[in-house]
Amino acid sequence: MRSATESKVRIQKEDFSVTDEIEFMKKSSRNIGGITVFLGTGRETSKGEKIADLNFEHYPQMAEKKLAEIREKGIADFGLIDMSIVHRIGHIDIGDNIVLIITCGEHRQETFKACEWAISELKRTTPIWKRETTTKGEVWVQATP
Amino acid sequence: MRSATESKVRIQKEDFSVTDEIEFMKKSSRNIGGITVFLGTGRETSKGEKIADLNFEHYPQMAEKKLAEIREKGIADFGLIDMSIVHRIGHIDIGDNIVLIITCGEHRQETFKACEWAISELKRTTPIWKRETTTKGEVWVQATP
Amino acid sequence: MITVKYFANLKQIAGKDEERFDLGKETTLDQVWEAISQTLPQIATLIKEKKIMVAVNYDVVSLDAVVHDGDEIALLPPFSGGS
Amino acid sequence: MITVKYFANLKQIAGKDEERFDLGKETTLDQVWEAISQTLPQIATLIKEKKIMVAVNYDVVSLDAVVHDGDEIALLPPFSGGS
Repeated sequence: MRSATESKVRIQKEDFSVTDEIEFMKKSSRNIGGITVFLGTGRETSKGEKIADLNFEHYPQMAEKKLAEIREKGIADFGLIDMSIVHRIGHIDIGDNIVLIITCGEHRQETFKACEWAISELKRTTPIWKRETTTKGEVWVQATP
Repeated sequence: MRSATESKVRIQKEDFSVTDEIEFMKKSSRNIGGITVFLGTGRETSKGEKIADLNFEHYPQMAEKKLAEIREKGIADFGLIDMSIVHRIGHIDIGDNIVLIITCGEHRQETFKACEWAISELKRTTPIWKRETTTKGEVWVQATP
Repeated sequence: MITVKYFANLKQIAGKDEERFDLGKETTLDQVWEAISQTLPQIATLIKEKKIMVAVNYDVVSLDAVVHDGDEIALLPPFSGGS
Repeated sequence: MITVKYFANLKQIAGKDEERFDLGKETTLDQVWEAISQTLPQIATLIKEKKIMVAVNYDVVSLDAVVHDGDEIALLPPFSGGS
């Protein structure tokens, strides 16, 4: 498991600990009052088809750059104290963690808005692709907004 | 630490593990694709005053009843797979966890909406009171929307 | 007997967690406030100024509700849970 | 030399991760597509149908961008990260 202390935007094969990632973010400030977390996980079915295998691939360097841009813009535009983003690549089991976004603020309102914006922005701008293998075969999934 | 497996709405003195609470919720279904978490934590300052002590008190039975109502209504109204709510009482240190709300759905949109609704609803309907001790003395905090 | 419970700052004002009143089989909240005002006029004033919500048996009720022998009445200052 | 990178289904179509072209000091993306279409007409078609985004040195650019010797061009099918 790669450590939460390495970087606030990461793409990695290893799983992450939500508790550790949150505790690391808490160190940013003693004035955090609200933390919103989005955790994307592997679902068993996709459009009615049972998933046999789930895999993520990314464009190294560009993907990390886009996550860093989302983090900086999110902190500035929503007045956050801090934000972190971790996305896993490679094989994912059903129920496993895929993506984690943590937004920290003095109050909760901005953390909800920023967290929802950040996951939409990640889907829109970050070069990561999902490959699903179902009974119908293997497909590279098209973006779902 | 009281265990995540005890109940999906709890009021307790002990801290909780966000990871354990999430993993417990994941057991509800193999079709969870999005999980939103709100975590409220103890801030160092309140209205510019430094906080020396933070304490929560609740009305037993009624508070648990209200949390159960929020959980049931949230699952039904937002079409969630599951929801859990844990609130701590007693003394809270700066940076410590106070409240945790987890909303699980097939997709992320409903989990964000439900989580934000649930924390507002908790503040509005659940008999829990915060007592802050600052340099100006001890105050029972009035609700902040 | 009905039980009246005090919370947060009301507990400090009342100097106690709860008290009991014998007001017969059925009565109104107004009569409960009347009974409270005998010893705790400050709390009766807060109720009249609507700075307190009232729950009977764990649900919030309107101030003209009827209460029965055995009910638990709670005087609830504005909530501040949730961070 | 410029480097062209293929991802996801494009990698499968191309049968490779990347290839290199020598197109001088400065050229246009149109000339890059022309070079790709020599061996991978399928991919050139996807580009013309705007089913692919293009990044130069890790930022998305418009399809009439100018590219320079040493640039890294990436052909990006629609993203699907984030769960």
